[in-house]
Amino acid sequence: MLYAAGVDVGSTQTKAILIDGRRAIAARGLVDTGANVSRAAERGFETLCREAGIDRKEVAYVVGTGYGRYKVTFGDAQITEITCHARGAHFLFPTTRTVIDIGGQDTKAIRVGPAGDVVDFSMNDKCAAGTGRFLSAAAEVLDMKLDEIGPVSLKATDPVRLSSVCTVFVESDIMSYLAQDRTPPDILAGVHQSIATRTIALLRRIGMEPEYTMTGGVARNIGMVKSIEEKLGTTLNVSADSHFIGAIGAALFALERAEAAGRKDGVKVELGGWVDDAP
Amino acid sequence: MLITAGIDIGSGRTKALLLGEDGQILGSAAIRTRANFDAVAREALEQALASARLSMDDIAYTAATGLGRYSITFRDVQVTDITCAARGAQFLFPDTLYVLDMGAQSTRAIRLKEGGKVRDFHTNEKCAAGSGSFLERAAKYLEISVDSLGSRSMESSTPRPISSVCAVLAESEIINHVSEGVPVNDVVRGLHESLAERALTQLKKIGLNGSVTFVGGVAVQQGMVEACRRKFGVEVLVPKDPVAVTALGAAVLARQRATRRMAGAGTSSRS
Amino acid sequence: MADYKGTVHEHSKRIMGAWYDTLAQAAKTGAPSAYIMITGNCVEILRAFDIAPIFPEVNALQLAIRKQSLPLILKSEEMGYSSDNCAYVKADVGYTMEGGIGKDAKIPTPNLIVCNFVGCNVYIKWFEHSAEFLKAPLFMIDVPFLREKEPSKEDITYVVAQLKELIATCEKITGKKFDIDRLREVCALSRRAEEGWARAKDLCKNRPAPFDAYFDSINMMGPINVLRGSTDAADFFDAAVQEFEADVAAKRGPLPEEKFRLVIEGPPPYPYYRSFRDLFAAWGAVAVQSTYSTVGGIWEWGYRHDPERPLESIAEHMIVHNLCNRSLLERYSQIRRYVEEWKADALVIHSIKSCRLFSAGQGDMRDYFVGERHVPTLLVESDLEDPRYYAHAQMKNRIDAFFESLEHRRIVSMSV
Amino acid sequence: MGARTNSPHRRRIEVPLTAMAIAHPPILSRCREVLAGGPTEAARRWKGPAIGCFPVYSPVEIFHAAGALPIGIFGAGGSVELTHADARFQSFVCSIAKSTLELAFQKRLEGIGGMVFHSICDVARNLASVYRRNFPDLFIDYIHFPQNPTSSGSLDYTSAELERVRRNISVWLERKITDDALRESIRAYNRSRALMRRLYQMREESPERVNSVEAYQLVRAGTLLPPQEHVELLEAALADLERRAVKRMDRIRVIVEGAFCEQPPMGLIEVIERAGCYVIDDDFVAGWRWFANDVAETGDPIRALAGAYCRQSRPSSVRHDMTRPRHEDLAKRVREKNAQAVIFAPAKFCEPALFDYVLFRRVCEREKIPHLLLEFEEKMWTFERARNEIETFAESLLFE
Ligand SMILES: Nc1ncnc2c1ncn2[C@@H]1O[C@H](COP(=O)(O)OP(=O)(O)O)[C@@H](O)[C@H]1O
Ligand SMILES: Nc1ncnc2c1ncn2[C@@H]1O[C@H](COP(=O)(O)OP(=O)(O)O)[C@@H](O)[C@H]1O
Ligand code: SF4
Ligand code: SF4
Ligand code: SF4
Repeated sequence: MLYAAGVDVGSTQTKAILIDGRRAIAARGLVDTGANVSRAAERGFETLCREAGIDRKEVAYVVGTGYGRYKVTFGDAQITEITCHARGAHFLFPTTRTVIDIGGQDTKAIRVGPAGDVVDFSMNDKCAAGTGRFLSAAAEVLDMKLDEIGPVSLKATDPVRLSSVCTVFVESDIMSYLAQDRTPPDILAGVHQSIATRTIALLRRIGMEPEYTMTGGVARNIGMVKSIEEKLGTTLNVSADSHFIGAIGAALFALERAEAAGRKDGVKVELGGWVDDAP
Repeated sequence: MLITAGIDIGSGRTKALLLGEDGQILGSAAIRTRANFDAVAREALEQALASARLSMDDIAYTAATGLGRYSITFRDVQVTDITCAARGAQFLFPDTLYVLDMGAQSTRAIRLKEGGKVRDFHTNEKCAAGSGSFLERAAKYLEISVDSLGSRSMESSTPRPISSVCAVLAESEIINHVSEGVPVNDVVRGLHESLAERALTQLKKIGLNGSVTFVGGVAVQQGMVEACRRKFGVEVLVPKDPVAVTALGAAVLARQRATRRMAGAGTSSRS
Repeated sequence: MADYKGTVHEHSKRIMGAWYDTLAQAAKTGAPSAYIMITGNCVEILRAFDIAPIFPEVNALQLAIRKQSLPLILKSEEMGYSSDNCAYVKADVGYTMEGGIGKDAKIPTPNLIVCNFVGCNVYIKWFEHSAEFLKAPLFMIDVPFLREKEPSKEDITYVVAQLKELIATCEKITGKKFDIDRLREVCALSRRAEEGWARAKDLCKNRPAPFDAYFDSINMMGPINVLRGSTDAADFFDAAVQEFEADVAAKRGPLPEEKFRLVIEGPPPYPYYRSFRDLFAAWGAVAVQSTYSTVGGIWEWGYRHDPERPLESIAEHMIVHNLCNRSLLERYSQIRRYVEEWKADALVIHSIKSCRLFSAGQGDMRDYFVGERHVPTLLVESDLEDPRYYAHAQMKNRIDAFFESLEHRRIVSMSV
Repeated sequence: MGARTNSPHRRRIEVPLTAMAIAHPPILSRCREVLAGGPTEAARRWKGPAIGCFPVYSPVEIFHAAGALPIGIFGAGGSVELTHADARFQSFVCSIAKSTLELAFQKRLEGIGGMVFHSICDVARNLASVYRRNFPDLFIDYIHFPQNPTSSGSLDYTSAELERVRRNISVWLERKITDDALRESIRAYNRSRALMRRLYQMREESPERVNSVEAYQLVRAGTLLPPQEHVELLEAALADLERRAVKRMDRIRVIVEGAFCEQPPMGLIEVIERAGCYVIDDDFVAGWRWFANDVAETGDPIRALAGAYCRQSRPSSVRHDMTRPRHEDLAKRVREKNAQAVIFAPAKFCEPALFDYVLFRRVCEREKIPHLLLEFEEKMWTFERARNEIETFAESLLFE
């Protein structure tokens, strides 16, 4: 069987996907990126092989993506996560035209063409304000788990308005709301809304075109999904595999490369523009 | 004896300090700031009183400062933390005209007039980059304790600088360094150096020209102090208990008020 | 990685170096010199009086390219300049404060500060400050913004009136009588250089383009904006055109292979000029036109200085024929022509934090080109002077993603 | 004060009611009503055509003479969420430009058929273009005001420019703008400006009588009212204020400088005063206050206006005049008005104001005038930080 893998080394978590020649997902891997980026990539990849019960040599082609893509030292090529998210989203939702990716450190809006190609994109990343990290910080102050804050935020009756979207200041902001006896649901709803507002502004930059697909780790947060949907006035495609979409895109590229090169095992081929020297 | 209290509600910790008539520090305490400012302030004050074996009734005048200063119901006066930090620093080092106050979320450069009044100051803006929480977060990513930061950086001779100014985004850079095998101590020293660099920029904006008193929680870290000494090119003075200097300044101002009140002078237009 | 291989760059360096020598000389001898800005400038008038023109913008960009700008910017910020102020000004002020200007320095203290207010409002502030710091007299030329298709008669009259006042001021400073024939000669030399520059840009319509009309253009902007009106500049462009024509005949371009043709809008990130250029070169992308190369003047559509009507033609240049005094919408149509006539594949907008004149509204520009004209467009942000705003990894990420998408689209369209 | 339920730390400062203790509330409540109604309500009340103008130096007399109501557009005052404008203007562009654009995208400028922009700054100029492309149904004009007012050519030029505006508006509204109508408008605005001068005079002499927020609202209301109505409002308010007896408090007398275009949130103005200052002068030109004295009411009205622009306009950060360096002028004002300090309040990202700060600061240092820099943003709605800084500043001047 022909196997190909995509490893998405994010700032927060490393996602890995193994697909087979029929384009079916054979295994998933999710590890915290942590301090050692290459090791995280390695571990993500190992998880895949273990889960699928294959030897790593059987994987014909590996594409690295995400901010740590150059650390996927065992990979055959690197592709930016923007291209991969578009590809992955198109694979799961072929009629999607807009992808919203909220990850740990940045937010991206991507316009996708009918073939899964990137037509346009926009991202903000100068500051951690309004990213997944912002949500984790909020969860921490409220002493909740990451997967709790979304559902809790849905119970809000009167969302607060945050004075700053700075990930650091949000802590004291939340504290002072608690001091005013505001409830966690109201506070969290305020947190989610402030991110949703920023996300919509980013979307406008590339022009809004349905269908929308949400990808990245924050897509697992139902509060965030609902909050964006509300501001958008329409629904978002969200899959159980949303968090893995970048890795899925990478794996698809890997498979194509492998097929194009007609190889079934891990022999390296040179591919001009895609291969890059690390900075 | 005339005893006054200063309470400083910081974004990280709440500090209380008791000052005696002749300027001796009778007791102090620092506890985590919680949502209920009034209760936290009371608790900190009670701890300070206990350490000095005194009770509430012994206090003649209480000055509150810091972000929750309006919420303290038992205060006699509220003063801003910039004024207090300046006054506290001046009380300890009367000849120093520049103060650097680094707390959890704010970094301030203050220039004094003779007599301890504020002449000019510069605070970091809507962004927490370059403050104590930057270091706290870094310690977390490096999986070391905050307490060890100060000594660790002292052990390094080859700092590895950090370019990101954001406490949050610096994370990936730090992680990168570590994964490249850069020793943790070098990273910590690098952090101190870049923070000192930023602090210097702020000090220059107020016209740094002379020795600096370094106060606030970050001044506890010896490595940070050394980094400042290297960068600033002027004498850097650090009080024994830098964390409590703002509370001390509040207590000093309280003492002035109390003395004046006893002398029969009018009260201020604000409280 | 991407080096222009002909002699143009060397030639440009030589004559620009000679100009800097003149300035250093003037700093020693006290020969008359004046500050003036690049955009739509009236350097012809200064030349007619043999006043050495000093361009603080060029100094600022030189500092940035040599990676010397940051300490100077910080120095200015200590004086109270905001991190949001144009960093060109801050680098220049820092340089002034550090003693870069004055007797026996590289740059003389100017005898006159000519503020040709052409589009950029920062110019006014900049030169008000320079006048204050250098204790030099300030002469203001208020150039009415081109707010309708054509300038009004009164716009021209107003500018000409001010040019005459400038002439009177120059007479006072130099003690020389104004010689209109000398000005006509200067205008004729300007015209020759303009002719050449326009031809060179036109040659970029070829495949491959003989030079990069963004990155390599910088080397020609010195001669056209700073040295315009001199024999050096006129000769330079004659030689350049010859070389480019030979390149075109030999199908030689700046890169081994021209894979993508770009139009680039916005000034370059001078502190990272090299690595920025390499990010494009890695993808075989060549700029065939750029708006930045027209800040001093737009010559490719036929405007020339006219020795027959020297003052009027100078006024027309200042009001109409340069990028900065035209509206954003005029810039859209300029870019549109570039994309169409120069057959570009994509538009790259380099948005500069320092420069609101260029940047404010580039989001709308992007919307126009992507939404209405269906031109693939990439918008990236950094700065032209302040290295703190350039994040290499992020820049690379975006540029790579953009070219990945262009490449992908090519594959898709080929398979259809 | 109950700390738990009403922690002032994050309390939102709305239009401050406590500061409204004026003798005759109806006048100020009318004023507040006008402000709360905003541009659309103003346009609706007027019933005729309305022209929106971006701050500073708009030739409102010409619009008014055409039978149109000039309406000041100062962004959205934090009342809209930016969802479109953020995509057009980058993060480093001031709020007023963005939210003014946002208003149009969200169709919140109903009744306003045209927008007039001027040579304020690079951002304002590009904003005019963005408006023109996105809202082709609006009448848009752009005016270039002279930046070399002392040139021999500037009066002719300015007259021609104002004539051009007159022509364009006349064509757009299909109505003649006669010299008589123009003179009439000049007279009307002269009157409202004279009253505003009186208000400022009063504030300088007895700041306790009219607080900054009141003064600000009275002036700002003029940008939404026909001049006659503004005159009535001001007359009534001045009469009240003159009768008002309030004790003067121990506060410092400050001049606020730098907010000539984007306007500070009301809460900030209030906080300045609460933290221990009396604002005795400012450069908020929110009320068409840009002429220092009356525009000539006789003769060629266009030339009279042009003359006023060249010779009588108040200095601001977006007007260059070699003969009157603004920083020296500030030092003079501080002396003449007996101010103790200057607060610079530029809008965040406002390049003209931020540049001017440098020279202002030099002069203040030289003259030993205490000064404080306070940047603001439209979306700012907690003033804790600002309050902390102003209080420290006041404490450094007041205590002991
Ligand atoms: N189980 C979960 N529930 C809710 N949110 C989650 C969950 N897991 C991760 N997230 C969010 O996703 C973010 C990480 O997203 P990811 O796309 O992996 O980012 P990156 O690619 O930068 O590592 C976290 O910051 C967190 O906010
Ligand atoms: N024991 C310690 N060792 C090292 N650093 C410390 C220690 N205690 C506090 N800090 C530093 O000081 C900061 C808190 O300073 P503090 O002045 O208490 O802040 P605030 O006044 O804002 O509450 C922390 O962010 C941390 O960086
Ligand atoms: S500290 Fe806060 S505001 Fe500053 S860059 Fe980081 S997240 Fe953004
Ligand atoms: S704002 Fe732009 S045009 Fe103006 S001086 Fe700065 S870089 Fe040059
Ligand atoms: S606030 Fe400043 S930058 Fe913004 S439009 Fe007004 S003058 Fe220009």
